[in-house]
Amino acid sequence: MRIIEMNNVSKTYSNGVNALNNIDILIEKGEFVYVVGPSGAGKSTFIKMIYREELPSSGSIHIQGSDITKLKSKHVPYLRRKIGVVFQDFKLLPKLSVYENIAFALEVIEEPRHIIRKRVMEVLDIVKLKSKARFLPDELSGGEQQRVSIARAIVNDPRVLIADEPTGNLDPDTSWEVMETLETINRSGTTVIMATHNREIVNTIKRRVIVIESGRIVRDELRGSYSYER
Amino acid sequence: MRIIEMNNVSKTYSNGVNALNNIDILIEKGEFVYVVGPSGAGKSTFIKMIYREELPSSGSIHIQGSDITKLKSKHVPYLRRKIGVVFQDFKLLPKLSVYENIAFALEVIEEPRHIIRKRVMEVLDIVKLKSKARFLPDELSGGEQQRVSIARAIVNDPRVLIADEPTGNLDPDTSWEVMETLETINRSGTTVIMATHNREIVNTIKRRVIVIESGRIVRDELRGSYSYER
Amino acid sequence: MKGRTLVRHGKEGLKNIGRNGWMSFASISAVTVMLMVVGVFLLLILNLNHFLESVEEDVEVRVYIDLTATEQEQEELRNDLEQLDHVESITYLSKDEGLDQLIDSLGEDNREVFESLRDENPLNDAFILRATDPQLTEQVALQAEELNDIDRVDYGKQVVDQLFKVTNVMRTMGIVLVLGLMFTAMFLISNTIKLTIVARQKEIQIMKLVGATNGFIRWPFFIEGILLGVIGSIIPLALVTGGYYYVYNNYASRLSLDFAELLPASPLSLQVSLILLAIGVFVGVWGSLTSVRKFLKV
Amino acid sequence: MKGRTLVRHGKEGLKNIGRNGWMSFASISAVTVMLMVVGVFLLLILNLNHFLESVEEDVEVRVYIDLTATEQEQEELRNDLEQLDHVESITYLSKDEGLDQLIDSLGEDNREVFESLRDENPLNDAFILRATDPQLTEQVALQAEELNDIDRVDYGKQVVDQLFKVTNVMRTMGIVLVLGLMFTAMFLISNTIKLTIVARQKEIQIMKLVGATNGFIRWPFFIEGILLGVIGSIIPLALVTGGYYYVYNNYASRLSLDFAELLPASPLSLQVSLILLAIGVFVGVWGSLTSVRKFLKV
Ligand SMILES: Nc1ncnc2c1ncn2[C@@H]1O[C@H](COP(=O)(O)OP(=O)(O)OP(=O)(O)O)[C@@H](O)[C@H]1O
Ligand SMILES: Nc1ncnc2c1ncn2[C@@H]1O[C@H](COP(=O)(O)OP(=O)(O)OP(=O)(O)O)[C@@H](O)[C@H]1O
Ligand SMILES: [Mg+2]
Ligand SMILES: [Mg+2]
Repeated sequence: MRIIEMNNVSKTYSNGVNALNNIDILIEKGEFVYVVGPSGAGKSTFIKMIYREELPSSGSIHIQGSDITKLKSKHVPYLRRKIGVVFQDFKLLPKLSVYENIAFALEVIEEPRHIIRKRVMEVLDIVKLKSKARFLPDELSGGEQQRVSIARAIVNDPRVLIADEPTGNLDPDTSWEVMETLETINRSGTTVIMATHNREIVNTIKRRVIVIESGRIVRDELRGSYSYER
Repeated sequence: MRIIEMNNVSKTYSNGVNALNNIDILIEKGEFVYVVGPSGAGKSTFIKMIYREELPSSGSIHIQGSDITKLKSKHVPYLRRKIGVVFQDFKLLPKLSVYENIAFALEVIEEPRHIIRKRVMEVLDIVKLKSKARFLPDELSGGEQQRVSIARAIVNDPRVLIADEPTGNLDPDTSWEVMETLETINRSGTTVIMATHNREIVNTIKRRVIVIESGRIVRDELRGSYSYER
Repeated sequence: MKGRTLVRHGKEGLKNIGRNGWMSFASISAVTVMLMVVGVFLLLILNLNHFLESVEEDVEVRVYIDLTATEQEQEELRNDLEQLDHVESITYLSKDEGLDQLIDSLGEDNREVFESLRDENPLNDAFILRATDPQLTEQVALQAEELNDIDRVDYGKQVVDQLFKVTNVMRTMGIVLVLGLMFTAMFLISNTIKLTIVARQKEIQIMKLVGATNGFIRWPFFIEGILLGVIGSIIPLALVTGGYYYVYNNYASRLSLDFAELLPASPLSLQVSLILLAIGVFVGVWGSLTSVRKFLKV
Repeated sequence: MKGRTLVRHGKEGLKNIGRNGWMSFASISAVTVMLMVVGVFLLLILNLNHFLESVEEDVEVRVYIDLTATEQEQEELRNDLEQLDHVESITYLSKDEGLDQLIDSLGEDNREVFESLRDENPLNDAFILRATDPQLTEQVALQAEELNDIDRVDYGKQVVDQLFKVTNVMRTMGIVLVLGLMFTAMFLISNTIKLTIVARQKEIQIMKLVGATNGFIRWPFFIEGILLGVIGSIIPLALVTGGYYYVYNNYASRLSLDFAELLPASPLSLQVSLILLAIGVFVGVWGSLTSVRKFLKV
């Protein structure tokens, strides 16, 4: 079953930058996909299309069969709840504690308090930040903030998990732990899409690799490796 | 000649977190030093001590022989002008263009306009962002923002260059280019201190490696490699 | 929306005031200061109006009765006057009482000069009419002139016209000023609140990216707006009530002139307080909701 | 600081107004609205004061001359009166003129009643004194009473006391209100400006981390503060000047009563404009510099 389908998607930002050109892609339910490419290639833009942070300038994007470019704006939140996102710049709420930041994703779907509590503590355990639950984001190191962002993305068991360079601020050991988490989630049926610069990871855990360069998909291999020509 | 000397430096943040414990370190002029360690170990805190973003809770820090923990606050800007910093979270001024962000570091030292123009264009060339000089930070990809931060750090030929995970958001090729830039600067006599998680780089360009774990220096090798036990 | 979510919004709205410490303080103090100004001016203008009314109340029409009129004719005249439109009351003033009043109005020093007139009083007996609305005095006078057995009708046309010109200008100015101040207050309070919310633009956008609906985001802001308004109203309310009671009790007699006094504190401060509270809450909610809306389009 | 850096600060201050678009607009509109309110009230209060003064000017002391006094003695009395402290002017009022005035003051309708008095005028000739300051009237009267060849001295003690009580209360209230409004305006404007600067807290901290001195950061804010004040003053200045000229030219005659008129527009609007501009610029600079200071400690 196709969970994500992009047809002829292009994106030109309001300042005239052409970030994506004629992207066609199919992603099946349960896949694990790396998105790689040089800095500024369009990886984040590609990813932002999926949860509709940005709308494409042309083309259509289907998630689970329905075209999200035509989605009424009041239905957008319900789309986003099905998709967990680890943002490249974390996007933590600065005045909420680590706990509250993660709980927020469960509050919006109106889970009862005791379930929120249980789930948040579970994911805090996974990212090894239980001891910092009451801290504000500003009181965390870069890598810790990144892990909070990961925790928030996975806390409500999304159908699709999108991670934009989720290991950029993590040491290798922690990166491997995060990868294990993503694989576990993937094994439970969640589709995972991960933009990354980490050659070691891509070449070790072999999965489908989509290579974007200058806004175009230049390669798409099922068990690919990290490599592209400039 | 010692450019940086820390004696028995400890740092406890106001929330009670003990980020550094009894750090003693000597860094000679012209050295190239990697600072590695797991996420949350205290690398950024260590680095923030040098340009006085944070003051130590105890101990003394000498830069070029003078104790900066005793520096009057009106002299702090002059210390910081001698030190170029690539911040882990970039710290770009959001309402200034790429060009203006980099030029700012030269405006504070009251360089004439034509020199500012020349130097900014030079460093924009080095980080390959000449075409984006007029963009705002928000219109850049994560890696592009990081390169702007690098450009700003090196634009005024600082005596000390501090880089906090300067390749975290960069693809391997761009990372190597950044490393070449740092090496060039280092060869010209600038002391370079770089916190990083990039095992490949540390193990390839062999330099002094300081390993920090839980706020302590657990290893300090002149031509070390990226490795530590948890 | 589930009940627990409503509770969550309430708590969140309350917590946000603390989380945005300095900003909340700025909003609250804007509410406080502006409501204080509005409150003081409301009290002043209402008292001014009361004062003007009591000045106008003094306006009366004197219908001097013809010297030749019999008792019977006087009685008929009185009946005719009662039939006129807009007549509130009729009083009889004999020519001796009239002279007393006239001499009194001349002040101490000229009194003796005119005492001589007592023996040969040149005045007429008169009926004194008051109009239901002082502004209708002229109309009443014109009607009265048509009746029989009348010597002349006098209501001090020039003075009264001048008086009404003045009171009407003052009343209009007062209303314009208070309305102007109210709108200024509303504008500035919501302006301030908007600024604190613009500063939270990024947060609102993050919430949306994490799957919050517009309603979910708006609720705590709604609660916060109410709270800002209510908290900001506390001091103005206390001052308007307490201060006015104080002034009324301590200075009312000193300030009052022969013909005017302060409005009694009891219903007035309550009314003004309610107006202030209403403005505070309305502007708090309105200011926060309108500015949140701008950032919900993510 | 080098010259080019000053130029840079100037440009930067100007650009920052554009860069912070919405926030600058909020600050400027706060300045505009508050200065408008202050301007209107200043004009009102100054005119009120002028009105009160002209009412007070009407207060005079009448020194009635003894019927037995000779021309010579009258001349001496005049000299003595001229020697008194605080006497501004002395006019002679014969008893016939006095009666004319009295009858005039009674209004149309009672006039004929008193015409009979003309033949046997019961009044005395009198000197009319004006005090240099109306509030000194009583003092002048008391001194005059000590002199010879005087029948009595009259300055309408009760009415005058009452009048001064009213005018003094109104004047005090006016001053308190205008000062209160000015401080409110200053508070709210600087409050608003502070909010816009708190939102730029992170930027200020980044500048410091990149090696900017406090002075370097403050200068553009200083310029920006001036500009906010000046730009925000434009509309109030235009309205205070233009609006007052308009009212003065078109309504002055209609509004003016027999005894009071509006202050002439020419020096007044300029003075008020200058006060408004001064407040605008002062608060702009003060608001921005005090709030920048908080964030310079990095
Ligand atoms: N909001 C925006 N407005 C305008 N241009 C943008 C915006 N975001 C990104 N761009 C531009 O679009 C291009 C692609 O950016 P994108 O963030 O997708 O790159 P990326 O592949 O994620 O790079 P990185 O690895 O550095 O994160 C870049 O050239 C960037 O300058
Ligand atoms: N401003 C702060 N206030 C309180 N605690 C802080 C603050 N900054 C960092 N910490 C804490 O200090 C410890 C060290 O943080 P630091 O940022 O130095 O780690 P790091 O080695 O740079 O980690 P990373 O590799 O993830 O960037 C962490 O436990 C963090 O939670
Ligand atoms: Mg990216
Ligand atoms: Mg760090």
